[in-house]
Amino acid sequence: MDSDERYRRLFRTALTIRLVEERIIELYPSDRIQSPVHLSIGQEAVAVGVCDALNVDDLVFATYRSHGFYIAKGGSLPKMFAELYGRVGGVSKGKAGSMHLSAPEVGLMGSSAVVASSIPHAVGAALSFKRRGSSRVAVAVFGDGATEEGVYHESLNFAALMKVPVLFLCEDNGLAVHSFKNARQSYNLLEHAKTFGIEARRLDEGWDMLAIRQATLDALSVVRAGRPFVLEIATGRYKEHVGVGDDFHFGYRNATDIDAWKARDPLLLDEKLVAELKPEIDREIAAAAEFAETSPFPGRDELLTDII
Amino acid sequence: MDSDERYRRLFRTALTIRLVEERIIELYPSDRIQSPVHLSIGQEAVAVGVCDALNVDDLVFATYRSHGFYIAKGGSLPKMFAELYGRVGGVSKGKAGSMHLSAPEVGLMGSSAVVASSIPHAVGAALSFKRRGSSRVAVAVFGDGATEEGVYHESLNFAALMKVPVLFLCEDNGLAVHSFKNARQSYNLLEHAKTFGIEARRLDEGWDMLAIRQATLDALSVVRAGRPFVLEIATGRYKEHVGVGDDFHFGYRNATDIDAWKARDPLLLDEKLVAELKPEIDREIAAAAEFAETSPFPGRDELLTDII
Amino acid sequence: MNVSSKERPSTQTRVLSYAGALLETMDSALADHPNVFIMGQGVDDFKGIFGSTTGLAQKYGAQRVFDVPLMEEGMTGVAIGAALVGDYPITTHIRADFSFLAMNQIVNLASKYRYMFGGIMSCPMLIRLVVGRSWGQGAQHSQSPQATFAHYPGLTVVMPSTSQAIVDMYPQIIVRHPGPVVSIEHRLLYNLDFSVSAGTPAKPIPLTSYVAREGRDVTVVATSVMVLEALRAAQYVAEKAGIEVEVIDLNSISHPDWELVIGSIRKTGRLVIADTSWLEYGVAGEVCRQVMMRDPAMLRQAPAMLGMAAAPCPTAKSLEDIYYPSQHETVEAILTQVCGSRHGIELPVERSMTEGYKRFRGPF
Amino acid sequence: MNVSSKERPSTQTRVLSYAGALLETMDSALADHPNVFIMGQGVDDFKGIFGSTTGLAQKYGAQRVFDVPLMEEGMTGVAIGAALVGDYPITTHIRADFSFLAMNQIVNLASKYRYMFGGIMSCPMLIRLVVGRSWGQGAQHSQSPQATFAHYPGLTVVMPSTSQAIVDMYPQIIVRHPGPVVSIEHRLLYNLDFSVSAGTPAKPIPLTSYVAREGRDVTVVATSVMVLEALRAAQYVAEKAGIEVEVIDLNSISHPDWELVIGSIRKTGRLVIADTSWLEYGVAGEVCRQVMMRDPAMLRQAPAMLGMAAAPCPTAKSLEDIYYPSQHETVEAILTQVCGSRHGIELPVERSMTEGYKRFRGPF
Ligand SMILES: Cc1ncc(C[n+]2csc(CCOP(=O)(O)OP(=O)(O)O)c2C)c(N)n1
Ligand SMILES: Cc1ncc(C[n+]2csc(CCOP(=O)(O)OP(=O)(O)O)c2C)c(N)n1
Ligand SMILES: [Mg+2]
Ligand SMILES: [Mg+2]
Repeated sequence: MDSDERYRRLFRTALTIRLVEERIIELYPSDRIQSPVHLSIGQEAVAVGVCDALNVDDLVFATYRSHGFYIAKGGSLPKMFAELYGRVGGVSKGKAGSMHLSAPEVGLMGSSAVVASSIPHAVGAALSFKRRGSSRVAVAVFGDGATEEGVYHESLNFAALMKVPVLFLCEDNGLAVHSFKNARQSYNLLEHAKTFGIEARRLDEGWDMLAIRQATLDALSVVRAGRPFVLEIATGRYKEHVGVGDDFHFGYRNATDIDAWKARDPLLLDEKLVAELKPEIDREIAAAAEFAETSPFPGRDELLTDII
Repeated sequence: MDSDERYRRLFRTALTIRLVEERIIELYPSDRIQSPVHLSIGQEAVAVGVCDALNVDDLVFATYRSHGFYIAKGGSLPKMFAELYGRVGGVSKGKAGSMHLSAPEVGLMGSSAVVASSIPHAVGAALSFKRRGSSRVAVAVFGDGATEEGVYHESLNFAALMKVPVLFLCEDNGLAVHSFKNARQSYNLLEHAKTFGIEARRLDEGWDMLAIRQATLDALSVVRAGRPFVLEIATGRYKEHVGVGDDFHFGYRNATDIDAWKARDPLLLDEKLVAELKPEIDREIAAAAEFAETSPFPGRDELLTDII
Repeated sequence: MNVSSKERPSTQTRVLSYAGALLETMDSALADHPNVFIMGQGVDDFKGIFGSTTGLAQKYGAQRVFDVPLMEEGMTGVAIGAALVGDYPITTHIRADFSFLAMNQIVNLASKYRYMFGGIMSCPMLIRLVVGRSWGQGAQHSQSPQATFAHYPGLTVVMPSTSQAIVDMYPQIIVRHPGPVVSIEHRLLYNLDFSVSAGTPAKPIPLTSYVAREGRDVTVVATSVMVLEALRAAQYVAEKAGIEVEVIDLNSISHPDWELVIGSIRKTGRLVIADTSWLEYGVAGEVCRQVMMRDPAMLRQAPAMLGMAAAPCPTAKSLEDIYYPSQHETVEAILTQVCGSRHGIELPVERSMTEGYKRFRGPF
Repeated sequence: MNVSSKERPSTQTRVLSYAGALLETMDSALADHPNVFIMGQGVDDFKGIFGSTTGLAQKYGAQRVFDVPLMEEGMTGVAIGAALVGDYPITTHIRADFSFLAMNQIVNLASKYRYMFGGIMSCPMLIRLVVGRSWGQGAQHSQSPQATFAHYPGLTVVMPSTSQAIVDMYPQIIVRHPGPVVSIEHRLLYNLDFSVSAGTPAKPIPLTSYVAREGRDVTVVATSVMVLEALRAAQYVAEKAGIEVEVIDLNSISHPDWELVIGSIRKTGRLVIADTSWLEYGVAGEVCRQVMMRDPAMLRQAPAMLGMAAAPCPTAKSLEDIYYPSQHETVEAILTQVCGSRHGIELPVERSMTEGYKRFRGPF
């Protein structure tokens, strides 16, 4: 494939994520979306690069910060907006909301709002794939903070022991809410993973979708051969941890921390391509929001269904 | 101090542990001890060497397999037997039994029967010591299996971050119940600990009390300076996981695995010293058992005390 | 010990221990459903979770039945992930107390998966917990967390009290039940022999409550091993005093058949609740709530309740014996309900319930 | 929203938000007791657990108030270890749901430490859990596990419902209470202003239940934010129908003053139970059990019960609004108890309870 075309494809997906989230920011004061949102603005390239390297039937298990993965894995925009709006037309009839997006038909499994809790799910799915002799892989997506939880340790050990096809993907934005990584971690993630016999790699260029895609493909060649892999990608969270605002004025971090990221951000730099692609994406988003707007609210008949 | 005298002291303690547990084996069929016992026969040198290197006010947090640590730390034999017999005169009035021995007056804190669960307790005590500027240290004693639990990871990370004076002491008997370590662990414990910036050392000579004592002293010099340390000591569990029998006939392991340990075991080799020390120790044990025998059973008045 | 159970419609019976029933159902689950696998600490060793999985690793291979490291939270998460892609995992905890290490995965994830995602995904799986009791299990090996798990919607919580319950219920659960099931098995039951119907029973024990013994004088609602205690007591008072006790095995803690329970209470007007855990915020409370919601006047008098004393479990046998309700107390509770506290009927002398279980040699 | 609380003997009052009360008590605990420290994710950041710890790290230093990695089980274990050597740790979980990750340390260790070791050691500590509600918290940020923790002996479980409760109870707990305490704080309360006595109240709120409003017609036993809902409803029915509701704040879930509760029910003969969690195996059951143990005939009719719907919490607002009991339903329950279902009295229209809390600007 033409590498230029590939770049456009990735760029278009990343821009979609960015524009969707910017639309969310605009909409938020209207109270159409009445649930916490954890924006991935600044981190889009990770979801885009990784998902482009995956097959549709490869599974991604993600977190409350998963608008990016939802879109990059191919989830439907109207269903996403309807879900955020708390409508019956949403992926999960509004029961999930932003924190629990999923799109199993394209391989995005349930996102969890308990940090690190979906990491072993990816390992379990990979275990099944292995037993069935399938070539599918599972990807555990998590933040840098998640690796502090004990279950990360248990998951690495088990995955390495059982040699299951799982990719551990760490989105390292250096923050857990407002805490910096050095205040939370005494270990280096790669060295740590390697002591489990797990190959590991860090990519500092978390803005570079093509590099992320290639790093993922490289990692997947190991994973499909039945060996887990830890891929850590540095990235930058532009917005506050939860909510639609900036948070530099709170003084716990500097805007300059993020300026370095913005200076490399293709969605900011490549204005021409943005201008070219934006109108169509905007129309898609408008249609999605329109769908959400007209989808009914779930009613009492939905309250007690799908429990067991 | 005369190194010969030191050897005698350590040997005597180790022999006490051995003889106490052999007495437990003899007593067991009489149903005087009605609770699970996890014997440390074969592992005595670890408790003895480690505790000899500690001060009385250094704290040890141990496990269900802690007869050895109880005795090595200086716990009273009569109170121990009474505890095993479920009598009021026991350390904990019989409420604890073998799995929850403690002797806080000499620094053995409560032993837990949930694997790995007392590891963070040692870290917490060490944290307090640090804040108070005390020179005391805390020791977390655990088996090789315990390191698989997530809380081990959390404890290492926190201890390293906070630089607390804790010694992580792994008694590596290569087994968790009937599972061999290679079926459970993909990591090397030392390499793993080092990725947290924690110094770590393994001692293969788990029969050698003096070497263990020295290794502990070396480790403690790091720990008292405010840096956690992982000390892994190889050892051999002669008996079944729980209970008083042998378990070679079940076929899951070979007697020859343990023969190598027995061939180095000073308590088996140094028959002369055993013969010399045994009579007195036997008298102490007989007195302890006698005390237990005459101590009353806790009655209804004890059922609902000390709850909150 | 010799207790009579509900008469079974099928004429042919055979003798099967609780552990044997578990082994049979585990075996046939593996044989019948290629997507079933069993994982847990020690499931593949020679002890095989007290005989309930012995030999299955050899028979079905290490891909179907395997040991895991110490990783309760991780293992449960792994099970959820496997279930989400169509496997049916069975996990084990040799003591229910260790399931607290997996509480997050069980309560925050498994129980909510289906609802949280609007029904588009689910994670059916079986989580087997063994409750310890006797021989100095102490505070950390004796807990029975049915009320804890049953509080959370999305979980199905059962407590099979006999081999028949295992043989009947587990096939209904495994692969067939849409959601996660927590089954709380009692260690004291494992070595007991029960008579079970030889073929498929006409009325298999359902995933809800059932009448374990019919009676007209007093209703005993019991769980797990307390069902057996209730049956023993029922037999005793029938022989000694001609009192006919109706014993209801609550059986499903999350989804009891409350109409059955209430129907019985309305009939007898007297109630004893016998549970394996603490009374406070436990099964007894929920039974009382169900009665009160319908009609507080249904009962002629305050019910009796039997459970663990309101303390952690002590290790010393002298304390353990009074920590759990004995036959003595169970019979006393029944007699007091029916005849008042001055009933004057001789009580059994058995000091410790576990003695009964040790002496028991079955079959019956 | 404007609800009247129990009259305080002290004449002087001041206005204090719930978060403010927490901050005050955390501050004075640190000031008064050098062995107190606070740890939890984000306790030292600018948001400071919704304002309850803000500035304390600066004031007392990083050795006394500090952030921790994501490690709920580990953190709780660390707290136990520190408590065992004489420190008094306060830990926080910004959502109660995350405490399930520490369930093993809380239930298997902290709650049992004193008893298991025969009273020779103990680990007094305060574990603060915040219950989430509204604005799409969803299934994993909305649970209220009081019944779960209160089932286990050795734990003290409280649910302070007002600033006064915080100001009165926390000093009784911190350092002074012998064992571990789980305090379940409700997020909806944090931003509310309450009037609290300016000095030391003559009768501080005890570590057990108390009467939040006196009345003669019906007893409402409530927990946490449902106490406020009950008080609002009480005011409404007093104004609309002259009905006098007695509201009892259960306050301590593990150690309620059952005599107080029962005394009130005997007086009114009518009962509404309003809890923040599920009814099944929850607080409502335990209240019913306490009533039944004493005298099932105490109630003239079946009580009403208000709690979360029997499902995980849905995110969509339209569902969340009907998932929790509204003022409408609370008032309806009270009126039906007192006047029967055909009471004919106009109900409040408020569709979502959280609207009331948003509109609320206090003080009162
Ligand atoms: C088990 C658990 N503890 C705490 C929280 C509260 N919390 C939500 S997000 C978060 C930070 C996680 O950081 P990281 O894993 O790096 O992900 P990021 O938000 O940076 O994408 C925390 C502490 C939670 N949701 N779950
Ligand atoms: C959390 C937990 N899981 C499982 C068990 C059951 N169990 C008791 S001891 C043990 C093996 C522990 O092995 P290791 O840590 O190496 O200690 P060892 O017994 O060899 O001294 C297991 C799995 C337990 N007690 N606690
Ligand atoms: Mg992060
Ligand atoms: Mg071991």
